[in-house]
Amino acid sequence: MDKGLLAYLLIPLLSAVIIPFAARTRPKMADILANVTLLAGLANLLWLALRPSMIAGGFADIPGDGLSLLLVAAVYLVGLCVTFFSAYFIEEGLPNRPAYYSLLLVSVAAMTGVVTTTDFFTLYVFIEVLAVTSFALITTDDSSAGIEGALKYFFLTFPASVLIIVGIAILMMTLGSLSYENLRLFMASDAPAGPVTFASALIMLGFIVKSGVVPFHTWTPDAYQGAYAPVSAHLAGIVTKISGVYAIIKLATLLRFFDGRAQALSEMLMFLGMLSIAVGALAALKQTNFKRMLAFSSISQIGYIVLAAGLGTPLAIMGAVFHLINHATFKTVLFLNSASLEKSTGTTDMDKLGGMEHSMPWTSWTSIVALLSTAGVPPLSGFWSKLLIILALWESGLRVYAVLALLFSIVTLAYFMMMQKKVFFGKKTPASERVQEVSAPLLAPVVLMSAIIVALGLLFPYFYAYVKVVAERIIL
Amino acid sequence: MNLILIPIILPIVSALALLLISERTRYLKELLAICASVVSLLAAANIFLLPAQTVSYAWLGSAISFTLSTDTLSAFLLLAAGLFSAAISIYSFSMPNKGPAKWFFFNLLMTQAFASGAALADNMVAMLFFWEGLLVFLYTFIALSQTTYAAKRTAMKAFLINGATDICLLVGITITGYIAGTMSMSEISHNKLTLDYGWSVFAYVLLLIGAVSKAGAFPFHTWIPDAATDSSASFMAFVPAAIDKLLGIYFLARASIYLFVLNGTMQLVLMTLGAVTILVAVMMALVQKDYKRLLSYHAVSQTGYMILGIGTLNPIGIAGGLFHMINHATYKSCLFMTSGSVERQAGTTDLSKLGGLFRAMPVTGLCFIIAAAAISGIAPLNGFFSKELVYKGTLDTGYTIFFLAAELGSFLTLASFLKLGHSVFFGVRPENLKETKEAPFSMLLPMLGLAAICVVFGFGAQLPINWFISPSLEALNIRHGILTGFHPDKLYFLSVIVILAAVINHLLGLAAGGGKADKASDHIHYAPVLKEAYAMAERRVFDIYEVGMDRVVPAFSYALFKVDRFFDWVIDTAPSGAAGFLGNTSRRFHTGSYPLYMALTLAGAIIYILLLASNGGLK
Amino acid sequence: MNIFSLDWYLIAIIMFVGFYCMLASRSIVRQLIGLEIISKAAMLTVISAGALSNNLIYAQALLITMIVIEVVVVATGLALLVKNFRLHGSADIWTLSSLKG
Amino acid sequence: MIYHTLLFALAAVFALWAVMARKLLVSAIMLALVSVCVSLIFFDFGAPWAGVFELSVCAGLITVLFVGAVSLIRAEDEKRPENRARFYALPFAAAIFAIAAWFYLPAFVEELAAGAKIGSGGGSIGRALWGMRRPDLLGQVLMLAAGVFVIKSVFPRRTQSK
Repeated sequence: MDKGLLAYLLIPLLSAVIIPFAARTRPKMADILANVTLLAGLANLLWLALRPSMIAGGFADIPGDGLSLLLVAAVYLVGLCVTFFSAYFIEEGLPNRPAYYSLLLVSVAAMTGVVTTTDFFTLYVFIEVLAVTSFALITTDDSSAGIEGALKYFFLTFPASVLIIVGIAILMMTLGSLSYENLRLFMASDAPAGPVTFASALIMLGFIVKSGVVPFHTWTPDAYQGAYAPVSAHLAGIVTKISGVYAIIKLATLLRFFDGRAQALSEMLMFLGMLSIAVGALAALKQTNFKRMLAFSSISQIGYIVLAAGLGTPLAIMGAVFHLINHATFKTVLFLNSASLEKSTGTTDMDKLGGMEHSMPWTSWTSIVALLSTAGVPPLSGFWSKLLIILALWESGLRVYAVLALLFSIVTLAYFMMMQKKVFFGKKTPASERVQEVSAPLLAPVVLMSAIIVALGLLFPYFYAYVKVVAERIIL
Repeated sequence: MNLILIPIILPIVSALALLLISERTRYLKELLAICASVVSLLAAANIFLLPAQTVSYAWLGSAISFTLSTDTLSAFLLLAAGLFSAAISIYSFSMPNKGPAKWFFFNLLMTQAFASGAALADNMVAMLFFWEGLLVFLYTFIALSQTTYAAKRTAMKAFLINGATDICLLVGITITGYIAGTMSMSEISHNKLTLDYGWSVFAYVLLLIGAVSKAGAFPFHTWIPDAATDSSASFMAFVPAAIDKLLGIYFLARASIYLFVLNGTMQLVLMTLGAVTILVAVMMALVQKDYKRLLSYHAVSQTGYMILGIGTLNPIGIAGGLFHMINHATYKSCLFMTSGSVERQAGTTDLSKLGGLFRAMPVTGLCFIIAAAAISGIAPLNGFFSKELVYKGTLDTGYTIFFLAAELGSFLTLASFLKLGHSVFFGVRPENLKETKEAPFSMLLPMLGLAAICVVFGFGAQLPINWFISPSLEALNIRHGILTGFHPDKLYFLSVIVILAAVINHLLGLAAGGGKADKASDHIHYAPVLKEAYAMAERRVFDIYEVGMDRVVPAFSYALFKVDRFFDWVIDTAPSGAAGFLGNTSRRFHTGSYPLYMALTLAGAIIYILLLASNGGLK
Repeated sequence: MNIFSLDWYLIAIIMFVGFYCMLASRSIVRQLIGLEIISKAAMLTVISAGALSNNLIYAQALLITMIVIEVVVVATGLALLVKNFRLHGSADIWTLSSLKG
Repeated sequence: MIYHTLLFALAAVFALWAVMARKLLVSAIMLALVSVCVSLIFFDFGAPWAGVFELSVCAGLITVLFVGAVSLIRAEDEKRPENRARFYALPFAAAIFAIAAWFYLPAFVEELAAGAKIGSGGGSIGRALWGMRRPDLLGQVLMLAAGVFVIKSVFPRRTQSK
C-alpha cells in the first residue's frame, strides 16, 4: 500500500465516523463535513500534482506510479461533485441523511484504498467494502426501483467475489505471494506462467463481472436506473470503474499483455471489450429512459477501456487510463443532469421530455458537451482518448477492431443525437411545459465537470505529458 | 500595394463594406459603390497609360502562379470594365427595379472585380478562378434582382448553362496546360499549340465553348432573353451587354490567336457559328414585342459579328471583332439604359402599350436614336466602322456567303430597330402615358456619355483604333496594315442599300400591320414557312436548356433518384433498420428477469473459464 | 488421485451446489444461502492451497479477513432482504422485473 | 485421510441439504452445519485461528442473523411455496457434474498443484496479520464501519414515525 497516499483513505474514514455524532443535533453538519473533507483532500491533491515545479519537471517526482494519484484525484473530484450536489438535492426529511454521507465518505475511502493498494487480497477487501456501501447507497430513497437494482447488483456481482477468491488462492499457491510487484517480476521472467495466468484469469473474470462487461452486464442498467439520483452519478461515474475497470487495467499491465505471455487472456479480453462496445451501443439505441440509456452507453464506453486494456501496449494503456478519467467526468455530468431533470420534471422518460433547451439551458448545454465528449467529437476530451485507443489498435495490426471501434463510435453519436433531439431540442411536451432551471448550487458541479471536459480536450498536450509518465511507469 | 491590384481589391473591399451598411441609410450605399467604381476606373486608366507590367504571386508552389499581367489588350479590357461599371453604378443611383440596393451594388462591384481579375490574369488557372467567381455572382445578380420565382428560375438557368460550359472551360484549360506544359498564357504564346492532333483539337473546342458561351452566342444564349424579362435593365446593361461580351470575346481572341494556331476547318466552324448566331438571334429579335427582350436578342445577334470577325483570322477581321466588341458594349449598354429609363418613367416595356415618348423624353430618345443607329451600322457611327472591318475581313477570306449572311443580319437589325424606335418614341402616345416625364439626371448622364462615345468613336474612328485596337492586336502578336479610314468603296454603297431596304421593309410592315408600329414585323413573323419556325421557337423547341430540362433531365434525374434511393437504403435504411432490430432484440432480451441474468452471468463465466483453461490454460 | 485434487473436486461440487441454488431459487434467503455455500467453498480453496504450499499462517490471515467481510456482506444482504420485504411484501427475487428494456 | 475427505463430503451433503430443504429454517440450520464442517476442516488442516473464527462467526452469528430474517418473512414465504421440481433436480445435476468433473478436474488441479511454490511456513498468526497483512486490517476497519453505516442507512431511526 502506498504510504504517501494513506491519508486520503484515513481522513474520509475519520470524517465518516464523526458525521453521525456531529449531525445528531444539526443535520446540515453532515453536508458540511463531507464537503469540507473532500474539498480539502482535492485541494491537497491538486497541489501535489499541479504545483509549478512538478509541471516544470515533467511530472518526474509524482509519488508512486502516478496512476494512483490520478485516480485518487478522480475519486475525490467525483465524490466532491456528488456530495455537493446531494447537499442541495437531498430531501429535508430523509431520515438516513448522516448515514448517507458517511457511506459516501466510506466509499471514497474504499476507492482510495483500491487505487493505492499493491496487493490483490487487499484490493479484494476494499472492493468488497465499496460494493457493500454501494448497495446501501442505491437504496437511499427507499424506492421500489432502488431496492430492485440493489438486489440485482448484489446477487449478480457477488459470485464474482468468489471467483476472485479462488483466483487469489491459486495465485497464493503458485506465486507464493499476492503483491503486484511479485506478479510483475514473475511475468517478466521466463518461468512457465500457466497456473499464474490461470489464477490471474480468474481474478480478471471477477473484475470483468464487477465492471459490467457484456455478457456480465445485466445488473448495470438496473442498478444505475434504480439508484437514488445522485448515487447513480457516483456509481456510474466512479464506483464501478474503480471496482472493476481499474483492476482490469492494473492486471493487464502486470500480466504484460504486450509481451504476448498471456495471449489467450488478452484475446479474450479484447473480444469481450468489443462485444461490450457493440451490445452497449446497440442496446442504447432503443432506450426510452434517460438513465437507462446512459447506463448502456456506460457499458459501451467500458468496452473501449477493456478493449484497450486487453491490447496492453503502452499507447493503449494510456488511452484506457485517459478514457477512464474522461468517462468519470462525462458520466458524472450526465447522471447529475439526469438527476436535475428528474427533480424539475419528475421523470426521466425521454418520451415525456422535450425542448428542455429553453427551460433548462445550463443543464441542457452541459449535457450536450458531455454527450459530444462521450461520442468522441473533437476537440473534447473523449475524442483524444478514443483516438489513442483506436490508434493503438491500428498500430498493433488489429484493423478489424479499430474499424469496429470507430464504427460504434458513430453509433454512439447516433443515439446521443437521437436523445438530444428528444430531450433537449424539439417541441416542448406537457411534462416540460412549466419547468424551471434548477438552482445554481446544483449546476455548479456539472459546470465544473464540463469545464474540465473542455479543458482536458483543449489542453490535451499538457495532460498527455502526465498520462505518458503514468503509462510508462505502470508498464515498465 | 501595386496599382494593378486596385481594380480587383478595391471593389471587393467596397462590396464587403456595403454589406455592413444598414439598409435604412439613404444614398450611402449608392455613393460608396459609385466612388469605388470611379476610383477603379481611374486606376484602370492609369494602368492603361503605364507600360505593360506583371505582378506575380507564388500560388500552390511554382506550377500555378497567381500572375496578373497588363499587356495592352488586358489593360484595354480593364478600362472598359471600369467604364461600364462606373456608368451603370451612376445609372442605378435612382433606378428602382433592381432589387435591394445593397445586394445590387454588392453584385455589381464583385462582378467588376472578378471581371477585372479575369481580364488581367495571365495564368489560366487564376483566370479560371475569377471566371468561376463571375458565375457565382451571375447567379446572385439575377436571383436577387427581383423577388419573383421567375427570377430564381432564370438565375438557375443562367447558372446551369454557364456552369456547364465553365466545366468545359475547366477541362479545356487543364488539357491545354497539360499539352503546353505551362499554365501561363504568355509562355504558351511563345510556342503556340497547333491543332494537329486530337487532344489539342478537343482542348480548343472546349475553350471555344467556354468563351462563346460567356459571350452569349448561339446555342448558349437562351438565358439572356429570359433574364431580360426577369431581371433589371441595369443588370442587362452591365452583364450580358458589356461584361460578358468583353470577357467572352477577349478570351476567344486569346484562345484562337494567342494560344492556338487555327486551321481552315476551325476557321469555317467559327465563322459558321458567328453567322448562325447573327441570323437566328436577329430573326428572333425582329418579332419580339418587348423592349428589353428585343434588345436582349440583339445582344446575342451582335456577338455573331464579333465571332465572325475573330473567325476570319486575318488582322482586319480580328480588329473588326475587337472593335465591334467595345462598340457593342457601348451602344447595347446605352440601349438597355434607355429601356430602363422608359420602364421607370412609363411603367412598362410592352411595345404595344408604348408610343410617342420622344416628346416626353427627348434626351432618352436622342440617346436611343444614336445607339440604334450605331447598332444598325449607319455611317458614320461606331457600329458602322466595326462592321465594315468585319465585312472586309470576311470578304478577304473568300467566303462570300458569310458576308451576305452578315449583311442580311444588318438589314434585319435595322428593320427591328426601326420598329422598336417607331413604336416607343414615335407614333401616337397612349392616353395613360400623357404624364410621362424625362428620366432623372443620374440616369441620363451615363446614357449621354455612352451615346457620346458612340458618336466620337464613329466620327473619330481613328482614335479608338489607334489607341485601343491596334495595340491590342500587337499584344496578340499580329502584324497588321492600316485598319481605319472611311472606305468609299462598294461596301459603303451596299450598306446604303441595306438601309434603304430596311426602311422600305418597315414601311411595308406598317402598311400590312395597319399602321401599328409594334406590328411592323408581323408580315415576316407570319410568313408561310417562318410562321411555323417561330411557333416552334416560342414553344422553346430550339432552346437546348429547356428541352433538356423538359425531356432529358426528368428521366435522368429519375434514374439518379433510383440510384440515390438504393444508396440511401444501403447507408441509411439498412443500417438503421439493422440497428433498430438489434436494439429491439436487446430490449426484449433485457426483461429484468433475475434468473435469466444469473444464467447468462454463470454461462458466461463457465465459457470464459473453460476457454482459458483449455486454450491458453496452463501452457 | 492425491488428496489435494480430491479436496478440490469436492470443493467444486459444493460450489456447483451453491451456484445451482442461486440459479434455481426464488427466495432471497436461499439466494443468500447459495452465496454462503459458494463462499465457504472459496474459503476451502484458500486453506487447501495454503496447506499445499506450506503457507498456512498466511492463508489463515486471509481467512480471518474474509470471515469478517462475509459477515458484513451477509448482514447487508439480509438488510436488503428486509427492506425489500417491507417495500414489496415478498422475498421473491424473480418477481423483481420492473426495470427492463 | 478418511476423516479429512469425509468432512469435505459431509460439507457437500449439508450444502445439498441446505439448498433442497423445504423450510427456510432448516436451510439456515444446514448452512450452519456446513460452517461447522468447514471449521472442522480448518482445524484438520492445522489452522485453529481460522477454525475458531469460522465456528464463532459463521456458524454462530450468521446463523442467528439468518434465523432472525427467516422468522420475519416465514409467514409470507409459506403462503407461496416454491416450485420444488427445480430442487429435486439438483441431486441429478450435481451427480452429472460430479461424473463429468471426475474426468477432467483432478487432472487439471494436479497440473495446477505441480506449479505450486512451497513456502517457508513459519511464523505466528499475529505476526502474519500485523506484519504482512496490515492493509487488510485497515480494510477490516473500513468494512466494519461500512457495515454499521449500511445498517444505519437501511434501518434509520425514525424521528417522526408514521
